[in-house]
Amino acid sequence: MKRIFVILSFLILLFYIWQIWKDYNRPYLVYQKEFKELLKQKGGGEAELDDVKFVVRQRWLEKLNRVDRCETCHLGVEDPRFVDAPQPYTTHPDADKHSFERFGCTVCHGGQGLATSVEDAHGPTEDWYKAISSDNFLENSCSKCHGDFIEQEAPVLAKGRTMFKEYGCRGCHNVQGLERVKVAPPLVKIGEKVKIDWLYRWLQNPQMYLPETKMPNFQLTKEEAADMTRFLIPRVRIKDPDNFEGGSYARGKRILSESRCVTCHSFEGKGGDIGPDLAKVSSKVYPEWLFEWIKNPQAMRPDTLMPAYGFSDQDIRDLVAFIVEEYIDLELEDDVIQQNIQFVESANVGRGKELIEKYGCTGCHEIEGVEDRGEIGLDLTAIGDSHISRMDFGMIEVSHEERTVPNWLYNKMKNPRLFKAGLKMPDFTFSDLEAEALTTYLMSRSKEVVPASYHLHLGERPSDYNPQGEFGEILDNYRCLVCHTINGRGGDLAPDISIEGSRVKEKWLKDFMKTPYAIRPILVERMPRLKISDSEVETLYSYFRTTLVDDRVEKLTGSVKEMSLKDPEVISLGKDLYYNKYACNACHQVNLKGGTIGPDLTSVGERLRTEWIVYYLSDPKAFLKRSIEPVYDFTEKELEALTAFLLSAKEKK
Amino acid sequence: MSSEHDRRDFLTYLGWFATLGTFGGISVASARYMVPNILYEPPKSYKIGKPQDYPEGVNFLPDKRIFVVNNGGNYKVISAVCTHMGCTPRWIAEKDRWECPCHGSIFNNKGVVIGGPAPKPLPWYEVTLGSDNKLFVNEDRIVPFSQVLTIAA
Amino acid sequence: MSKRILIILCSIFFTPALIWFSAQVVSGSDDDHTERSGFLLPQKHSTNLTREQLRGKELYQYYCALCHGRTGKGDGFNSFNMSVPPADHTDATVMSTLSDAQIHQVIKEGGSSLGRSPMMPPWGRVISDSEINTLVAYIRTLVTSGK
Amino acid sequence: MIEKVKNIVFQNRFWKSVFRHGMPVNARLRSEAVMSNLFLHIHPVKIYKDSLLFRKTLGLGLISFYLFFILCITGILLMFYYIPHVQRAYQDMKDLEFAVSFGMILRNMHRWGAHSMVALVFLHMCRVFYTAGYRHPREFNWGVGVILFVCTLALSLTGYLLPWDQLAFWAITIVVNLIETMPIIGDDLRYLVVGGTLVGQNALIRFYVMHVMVLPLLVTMLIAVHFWRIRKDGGLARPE
Repeated sequence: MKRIFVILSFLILLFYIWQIWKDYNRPYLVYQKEFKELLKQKGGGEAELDDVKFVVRQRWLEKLNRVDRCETCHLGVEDPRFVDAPQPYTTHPDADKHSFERFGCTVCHGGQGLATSVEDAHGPTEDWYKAISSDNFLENSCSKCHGDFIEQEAPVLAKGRTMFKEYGCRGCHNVQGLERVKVAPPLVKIGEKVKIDWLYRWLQNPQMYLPETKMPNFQLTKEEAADMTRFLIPRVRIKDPDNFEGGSYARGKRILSESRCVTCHSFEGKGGDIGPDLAKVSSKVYPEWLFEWIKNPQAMRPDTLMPAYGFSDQDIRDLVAFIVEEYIDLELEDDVIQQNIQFVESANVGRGKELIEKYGCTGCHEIEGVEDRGEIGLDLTAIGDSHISRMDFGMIEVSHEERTVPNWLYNKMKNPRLFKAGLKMPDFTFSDLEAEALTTYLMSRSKEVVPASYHLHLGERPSDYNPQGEFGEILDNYRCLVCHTINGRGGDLAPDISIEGSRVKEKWLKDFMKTPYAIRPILVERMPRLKISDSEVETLYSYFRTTLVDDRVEKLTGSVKEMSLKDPEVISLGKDLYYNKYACNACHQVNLKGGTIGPDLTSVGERLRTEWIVYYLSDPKAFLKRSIEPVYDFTEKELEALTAFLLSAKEKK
Repeated sequence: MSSEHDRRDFLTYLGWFATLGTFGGISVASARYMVPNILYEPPKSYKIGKPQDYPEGVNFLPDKRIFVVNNGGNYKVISAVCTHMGCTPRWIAEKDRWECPCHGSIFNNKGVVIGGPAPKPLPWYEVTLGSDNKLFVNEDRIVPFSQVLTIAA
Repeated sequence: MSKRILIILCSIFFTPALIWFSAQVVSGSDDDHTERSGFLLPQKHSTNLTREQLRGKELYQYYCALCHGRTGKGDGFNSFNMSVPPADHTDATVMSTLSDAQIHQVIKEGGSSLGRSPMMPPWGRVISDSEINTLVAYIRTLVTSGK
Repeated sequence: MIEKVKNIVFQNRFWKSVFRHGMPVNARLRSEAVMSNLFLHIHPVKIYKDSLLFRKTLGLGLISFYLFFILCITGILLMFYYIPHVQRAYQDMKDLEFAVSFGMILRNMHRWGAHSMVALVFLHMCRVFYTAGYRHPREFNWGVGVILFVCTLALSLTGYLLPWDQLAFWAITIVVNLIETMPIIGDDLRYLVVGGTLVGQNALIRFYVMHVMVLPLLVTMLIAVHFWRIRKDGGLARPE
């Protein structure tokens, strides 16, 4: 009995000694000692070395309700001398923008700020599922303070956000605060538009016909695709191709190239990516439909990006004739088409409808005769907050450290039916980077709220600029905003025309709209030749002059009048400045001589208003922040001389 | 017999020694447990940005409740908590002194009470320049008026 | 009597430990045999550059590459029409004669500030000093990649 | 000299009021010692020698009592750092684990002590049952023991919520949903226990007060009765 007493009491005593030893040898002390050594090597002073205390160092962020003890080990984050030091001592790259005192660490990086051991802090662990964000998904935290529209600072997040919208994710997944928009074409009269065998092939594998399409692959069986096709096109329209009154092939070819369709559409791999690739279009659509579409695309689909060119009927007939003849799928054989049509005809309409309802096609398409069941997918409003236990890894073995919500989401993006066969989510064939961007965006969907004092919205919210009246109609009709931007709304393919009224001359604009050309020598010609009337151009210009002007430019009118721009002495001074002092010809061309970065300046006097030239020379960045132009500090005299030279440049030919 | 007896006693003593040792250890550990290692309080020493951020004259930092005095590249930091009832004194540049709006305490430009109910002068805090070129204030170290941090412009 | 109790006590203490240990061993050997069938981890975008140099690279590609070329060889698409060809940043012999301060100055104040060609414009009003530092850091990395 | 000190220490009123008997060298003094000592008088003055053998009881009841004692001490210490607030509770657990000296060992002592107390109380009941200790005249004490066992379980349950982690939250959610299935009073009782409809701040503070105040007091009182009854019922039962 006594022996047991002795042994037990000694065991317990040893246990306590072990505990005390453990408590005084916390894992972080190793790092703190190493840091002190490193500091000595970096030339830290006596007082500085004394300041390195072997304790838990924490930042208490009362407003964020967080406690971060990361700096217990990451001791050099604020010290610029540790830039080259190994982790965990490295200097934090942008300590200036986000002070640790205010933000701490975990609000951006995730992880367990309270922990002081490596595994616990970085996670994931049993009792802290939110592991530190890997660099791939780090930008998901930016939106907490900076909002959703951070193009510059968080490109990955912004890309994810755009993708989420464009791929129509909202059609199947609810996200509070986002509107459910049907992003894909309506299928109401699809039988009038596309050929039945094309639809059958398309449903089986959309990427086969159009590799860049946003339509996902639902991995349907042949029977399923046939059933769905049968439902969408109940009556097979056998039409004689000769029924359509054709036009001239040669003339159609010329119109196609003159109108610069290639700016938006690509043909056999060459061309823009705004519209679909048209290389095989005649194996897809009926010529009658194509005729109606080119005549007025906006009547058939109000949200299309295609401008109404204003072609005459004969022009369109020629165009269609050329397209039907030229852009045909050569690999497709006639008997295969017939086989496909027969196969579809024998399919089951009822099953097709069921499948369409099951896969939630109505999330993106308008479909007649099918009930829209709303969002059939998971609610993603707060997907970033999900606990890992909610994520079903199915039968796949994933080690504990790799079991994180972002990793799950990433794999779901890459291969939606990885975790379980027979799931409904289709395969979008995302690349690695795309999957990362979407995962980053999804991880940013969180219910965590930071105090209002932390909010700093970066980037520009989409502008709601929407002009009415005659000008608005022209803008809408020709879809100018697909390429041009006005007051923050529009595309970035072509120049921003927010202050075009202060910039260009009326005569030049009229000529340009008739026969557009490329102002920058390096660019291919892209502005389409629209059938725009003179009166419409006048409307445009009068709107430009009244509304789209900049006071800073208009104010210069007085001083421009005082300039002696015709004085040959001034001009020759300007020439000297242009060629010798500032070497503008390094980037700009005059009379076909000079660099090709900036616009051709030969006839700049005809194109631009003199005020604009003066204004632009004095500060190029004021108009276009993204401009690659260096900023000089010209004197008044130099401004005058350069302007005078530019205005005279053409006459000197 | 006697040695057997001794051995047993020895074992008992040994057992009791271990038991009491454990109890002692627990007591000491519990006492240590009561001494907090981390505090949920605003830190007493902190960085306040670069010296260039503070123009000539007296600058007030509302977050930290301190004044940063820049006198031609000579930096000093003084508390902005009135020693009377804890209001924030205002710097009156024309009169070259602090005046507390609550009960009218007046401190001269050295922080010394020259009027009103305040019992003690405003304390000057130690300020140093860190390796990352930022000012570092330590409220735990109160320094005499004469101590300044001189930074070459 | 006491021996029996000792045995009981020992078995109480050690049985769980034994079970735990054997469980570890078994699960450890399990891991080696399972396939991870298709589960992918996001790839690290690996680069040898520091963050500073990366920022410099971004700026270089935007502002400088047009003339100096994407790889810094002075063969940008705009270089053909220049009377003075753009500097070759990969040329170790030339680059070693320039100090960081000189490169900084040329970028900031233009080629004419050092008596070189004005074809190199001053970027000081467009790119901030700290950004020019990142550019210099990046340009230095180009040398080693050249030759 | 030593005698003198001895006299001063032992031969005064204060010492004698505490130790009211001499060295227990004979039967009378021994019985006096047992009588006058709270910790010893759990047994009657006269007891069969067999009853004191370890293998008769395995000391289960006493170990349970010691565990309760340890739980009280560590529990009080833990209360110095624990704040029963939904935003702080889990964080305080983490503080104990990572930042407070000896916080982890104290918390683990509390935790494992609680687990083993449930086990040992159960084993104690088994022992009493198999040795027929619940029979006349000890029916009442058996009843008290059963209540003590239920209290032990209740203490475990209420303590389980306090870390406020996922495990705790869902465990308590399940338990209160069980309560809801009680006939007639189920809904109202659940409302009362949770202090609302969801397991939230109200539930946390209710469980906390039960865990640190109400139940420990109840258990202390019942233990007193339990021990008192052991003595009054003549110590351990013996085969008849």
